Amino acid sequence: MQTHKAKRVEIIIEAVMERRLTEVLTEAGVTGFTVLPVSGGSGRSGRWSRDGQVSRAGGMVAVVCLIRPERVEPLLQAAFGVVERHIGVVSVTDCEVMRAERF
Amino acid sequence: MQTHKAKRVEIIIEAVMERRLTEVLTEAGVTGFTVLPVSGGSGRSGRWSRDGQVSRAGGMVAVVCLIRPERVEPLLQAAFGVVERHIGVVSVTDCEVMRAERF
Amino acid sequence: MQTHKAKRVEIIIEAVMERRLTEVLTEAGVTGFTVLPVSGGSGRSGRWSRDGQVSRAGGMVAVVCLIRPERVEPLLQAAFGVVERHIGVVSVTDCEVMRAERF
Amino acid sequence: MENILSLAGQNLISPIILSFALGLGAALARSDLTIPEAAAKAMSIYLLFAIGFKGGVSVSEHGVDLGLVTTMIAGVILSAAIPFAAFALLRVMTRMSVVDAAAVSAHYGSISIVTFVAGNSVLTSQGIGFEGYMVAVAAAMEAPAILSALWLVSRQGGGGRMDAHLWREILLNASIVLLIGSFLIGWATGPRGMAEIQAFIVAPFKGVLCLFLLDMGLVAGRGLRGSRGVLSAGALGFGVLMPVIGAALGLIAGMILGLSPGGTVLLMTMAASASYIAVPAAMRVALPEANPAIYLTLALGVTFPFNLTLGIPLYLAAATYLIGG
Amino acid sequence: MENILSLAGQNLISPIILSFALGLGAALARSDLTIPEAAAKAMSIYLLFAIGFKGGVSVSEHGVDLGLVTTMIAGVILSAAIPFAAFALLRVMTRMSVVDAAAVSAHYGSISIVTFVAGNSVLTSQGIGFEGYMVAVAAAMEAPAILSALWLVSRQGGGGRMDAHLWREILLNASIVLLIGSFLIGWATGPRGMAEIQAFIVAPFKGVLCLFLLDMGLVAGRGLRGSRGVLSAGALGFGVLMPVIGAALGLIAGMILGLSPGGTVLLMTMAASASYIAVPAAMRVALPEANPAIYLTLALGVTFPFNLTLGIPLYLAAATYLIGG
Amino acid sequence: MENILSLAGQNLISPIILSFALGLGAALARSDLTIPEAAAKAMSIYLLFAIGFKGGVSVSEHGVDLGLVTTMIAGVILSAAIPFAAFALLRVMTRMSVVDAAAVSAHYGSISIVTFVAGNSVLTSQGIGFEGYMVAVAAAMEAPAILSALWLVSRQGGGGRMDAHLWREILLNASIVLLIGSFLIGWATGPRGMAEIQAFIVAPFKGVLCLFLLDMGLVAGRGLRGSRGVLSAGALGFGVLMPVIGAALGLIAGMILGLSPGGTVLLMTMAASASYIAVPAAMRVALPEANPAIYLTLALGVTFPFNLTLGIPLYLAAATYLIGG
Ligand SMILES: Nc1ncnc2c1ncn2[C@@H]1O[C@H](COP(=O)(O)O)[C@@H](O)[C@H]1O
Ligand SMILES: Nc1ncnc2c1ncn2[C@@H]1O[C@H](COP(=O)(O)O)[C@@H](O)[C@H]1O
Ligand SMILES: Nc1ncnc2c1ncn2[C@@H]1O[C@H](COP(=O)(O)O)[C@@H](O)[C@H]1O
Ligand code: NA
Ligand code: NA
Ligand code: NA
Repeated sequence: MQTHKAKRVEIIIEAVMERRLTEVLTEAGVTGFTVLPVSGGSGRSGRWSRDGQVSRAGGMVAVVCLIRPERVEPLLQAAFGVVERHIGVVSVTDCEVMRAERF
Repeated sequence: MQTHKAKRVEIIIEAVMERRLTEVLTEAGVTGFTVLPVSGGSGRSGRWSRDGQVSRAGGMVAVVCLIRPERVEPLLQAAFGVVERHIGVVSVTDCEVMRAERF
Repeated sequence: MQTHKAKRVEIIIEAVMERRLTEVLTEAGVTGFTVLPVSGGSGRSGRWSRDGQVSRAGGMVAVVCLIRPERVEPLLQAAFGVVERHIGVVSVTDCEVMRAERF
Repeated sequence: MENILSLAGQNLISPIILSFALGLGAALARSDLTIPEAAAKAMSIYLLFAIGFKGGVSVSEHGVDLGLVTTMIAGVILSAAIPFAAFALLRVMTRMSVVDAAAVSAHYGSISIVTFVAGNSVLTSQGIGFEGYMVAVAAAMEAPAILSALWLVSRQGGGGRMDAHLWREILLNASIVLLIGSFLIGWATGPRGMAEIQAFIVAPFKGVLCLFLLDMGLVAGRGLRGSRGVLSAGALGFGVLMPVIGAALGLIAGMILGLSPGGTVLLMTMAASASYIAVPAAMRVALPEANPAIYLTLALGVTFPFNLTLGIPLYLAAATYLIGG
Repeated sequence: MENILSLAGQNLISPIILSFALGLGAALARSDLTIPEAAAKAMSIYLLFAIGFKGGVSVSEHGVDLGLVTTMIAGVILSAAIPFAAFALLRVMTRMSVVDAAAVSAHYGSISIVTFVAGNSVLTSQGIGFEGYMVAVAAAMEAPAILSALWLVSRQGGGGRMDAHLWREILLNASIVLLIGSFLIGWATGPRGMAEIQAFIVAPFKGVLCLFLLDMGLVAGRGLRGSRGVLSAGALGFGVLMPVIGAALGLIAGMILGLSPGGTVLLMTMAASASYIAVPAAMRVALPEANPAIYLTLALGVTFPFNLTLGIPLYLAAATYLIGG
Repeated sequence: MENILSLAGQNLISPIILSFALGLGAALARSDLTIPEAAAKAMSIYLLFAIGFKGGVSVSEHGVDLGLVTTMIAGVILSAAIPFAAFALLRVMTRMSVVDAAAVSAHYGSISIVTFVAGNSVLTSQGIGFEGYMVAVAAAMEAPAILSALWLVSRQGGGGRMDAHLWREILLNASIVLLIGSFLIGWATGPRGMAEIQAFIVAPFKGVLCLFLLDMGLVAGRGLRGSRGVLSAGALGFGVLMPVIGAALGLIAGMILGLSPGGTVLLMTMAASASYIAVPAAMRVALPEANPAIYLTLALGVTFPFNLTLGIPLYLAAATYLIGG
């Protein structure tokens, strides 16, 4: 199978910031992303879990974005503008993708 | 800790195709995989979200598969047969695993 | 964007063991992790799915942990103590993170 | 005429329709109101179970005659035939590709169970009776349209995929199994079974339907917002014209079958309605090239509200006029 | 006095309060009992829809007068003013940062709809009537406090963020839309609409409330466990003192407005209550630097149980004493 | 004898059992019908809360005597003793490993709350009364069997793990907390509390039970399909024989305790039933080496349907015959 070098960016961010994040990603030229639900976690701001929660305040989501390597920089810059004052983490991994024309 | 080289294959595919994908994976010799729910996303075919959806039509899942490097090729070929006409993305990442005998 | 080398450890483990795992991770100096729900999978112990399940017995979770490279070893050792007798898989991937002071 | 208008007016201010409107408005205004997927699915399971069960109990009370069989056959024929009419109309009214037109056609041949339930509600609140087995007819009408649509595509050389998996998925899809299953349970346990569970499946039914329609409004509104420009004027026209054509075919069938006025209205309603649960899922598998934004927006965003607000009162008026009631 | 105590005692052994206590106890004892997020959200949607609808029907029955408008205006003013009192009190009683104090203030200016619902329950079980439009007042009181709090922060040079998104999120948040929407539906459909869905929204209401409070107890308990040491003695004192101050302001407003004793109790209850759904979400966006552990623990772990157990009977006694009942 | 058969027959065509059959059939036919996890959990919470509350109210009405204490002690003894009988039987009838046999034994010593609820339903529909505190006995019987099973394993040198976490998880597991908690709430609030929430917890109870059993049928069917060949003929025989032995032990205990016929039937039903919620979770922690496919298939796929269809009528017949009714 022919594969192509790409980056997998994973942004774990508060649910309330999801729409803002995906909007700046789209502006930064990201053509696709996938949002995974998150059920709990822990960090400097303590432990949390979605069990029984009604408010969107206490939850996070994981936004996964496969992207050509040369596009990572603008993506990170855009994401940083949103994430900066907020809790959450960003990681970038090397990966290979099929169907490179899609990224 | 002793670790071993492996590949992490992540296939984000329509929920209606999950059973077909996992069946061909199993035929291609994949011994294990994990399915993560996906709550939304965006791509060439537009934005989507699972909120309030009843039909399985509009959803996707992420299938994660840890596998020995030498088995990636048949896996990708098998996956491609299913993914080809459908929306969704496939990525492959280098990783290390514990308990190599399990893959 | 300034990024820093780190590791992404992903532990897929039975839901009943989640609390035990995160406690030993915290003891091993892990400062943050994120828990993703898992909806199904397959392995040596057969196929499973969360659909319609009431008991916690049949489910798993994915614990994702971004960590400085030098801290991976104690993390894996701690995780192994919990995972050892149980089903589930552990993978470690190289990645880059923003805001290194947080890991 | 005045009657229709008054019925339509009355219909329009029912909590059910206003709940749909609320959802639609909230989504179009981009409120963050959403109903969890699990809750929406649970409500749909409840509605299917309740409607099937009630139909079965009604059959056990009034006995079953040949009507069940002939009406089911007629339903299958309608479901299989309507896609051809829809396809032809789409090719005339729009510039949709063959694949898109076929996918849309499958939706209009099949039925929307919530539209059927809404039709039930209107009849019940008007005190109009109907054959209890209509719910079994509903189940029978879900699948045939899919096969017609795939045949239409393959005739044009496009490759609709049909494998063993898909056969099972279509014939044993969740709503068919629930409708037929609960219909049989209702039939077997009869009024005694009804007495045991009616506080659950009869009394709160309409209230659950309100919340379900709230959810459908939210989903429809998000869909409309996300697919601006996807539908041409021709397609929009189709979304309003096609249900009327379907209803007319249903009316003819109901008259030939000698159904009661209420039963005829339900057959019309089903023929007029467009699936948005089972068929979209089948289309994603069988015709992945078809654009979901087109068929979902048409079925859920155009035809469903049309039937809900104007369609059903219209079908009722037509059936009353032609069959008497 | 004896009356208050007996009412408080009676209140304390209602299934609703004991369900909250059960959840609290289970979470503190670290039981694995949890209610799925989707089920908790579904219950909250049900409660909002039902309470809004009932209010609307009541308005359609009793007609609407100027009271609706003046009380809504008074509610907006209360909601906007209370944060200033709360902020001043916090700066005196605690060492909270400006940002934390402002965030907490926003919660106390806004309202907790479940506390409002509990107030409703107590009034209904005591046979005390109230203005049906109070639920619209509840919706009006959700948002203004947020703006006051952000203004407080910006005045101190801290940067509360306010963008177009946030405006919409605050003004069209799920609970405002549901409350106002179902209020209007109830108003439009009136007693006829009520007859259609009352088996769903009236009869099972209290039972659903029990399970919802069980869930709130679980969430509050987990919150308390996770935030030991976050709240100083001063903050705890604030959590009990502030609702009483809020209620006093509500009482004055109710008397000026000439509300019925029941309506006054509801206004007091709302003024006394602290939001834990809409405001926390807005704070995460607008004041991410504020510590959620502080405001959530205060609102849900301290003030909510206080209002539920002692507050509401107290407010009822005060209103009855001063306005008569 | 004729009576048993007629009762069994009547039982078999109840909506509850047919719903289970529908789920089983749908899963075996590989329909895509599924009930969301959150909805299934919500239903189980509802059922536990309702059954506990009703038991508490019944105790508050009829007063409590020493019977509560002695029956709870008897329940604990039964739960602790049955695993030994089950273990011995398994070692004779099957070739299961020590660990698997012990894990299975734990399930049969503990109880299935849905089987208990089904027993309740049959008694109620037959107009047979029973001690309201049986639901507290149910809670008491959940855990002891687990300890017996772990002791059996450790005696054979296998390492069952028992840590502080696990103690809490077993003793404060969700169903024990909910049952005991709602039992106490029902007891404390009595008929007045019941009047407040009975439209929620009494009227719709059986209907919810139908949907819950539909879900259990789906899960059982998927389990049976996925574990073909896991169970030997001996194991299958055990799945039918063991409940009868358990019921016999329960019958003896009931007679010694002097329980009413209805109470005796419930004790028999609990002794006969096998846990499939709490114990499987405990086994995954304490005996991870045991094969879940074995114990889940036996408990949910064999013994549960046996008790539901034939077992309960049989136990009722036996108790009526021996104690009179
Ligand atoms: N090192 C990490 N690895 C994975 N997730 C993390 C990490 N640190 C923080 N998170 C996630 O981000 C959330 C907020 O983190 P914090 O800002 O540190 O409170 C946590 O609750 C986790 O869900
Ligand atoms: N670059 C990407 N990164 C992550 N997920 C993607 C990407 N592109 C597409 N997806 C996912 O695949 C779905 C279908 O994509 P598409 O076929 O482009 O419409 C999207 O809705 C996303 O969930
Ligand atoms: N190779 C793998 N890749 C991803 N997930 C796996 C893999 N093997 C096992 N799993 C997950 O771990 C669970 C238990 O695996 P096992 O212990 O092999 O039965 C499976 O059901 C999967 O969810
Ligand atoms: Na149709
Ligand atoms: Na307030
Ligand atoms: Na037992």
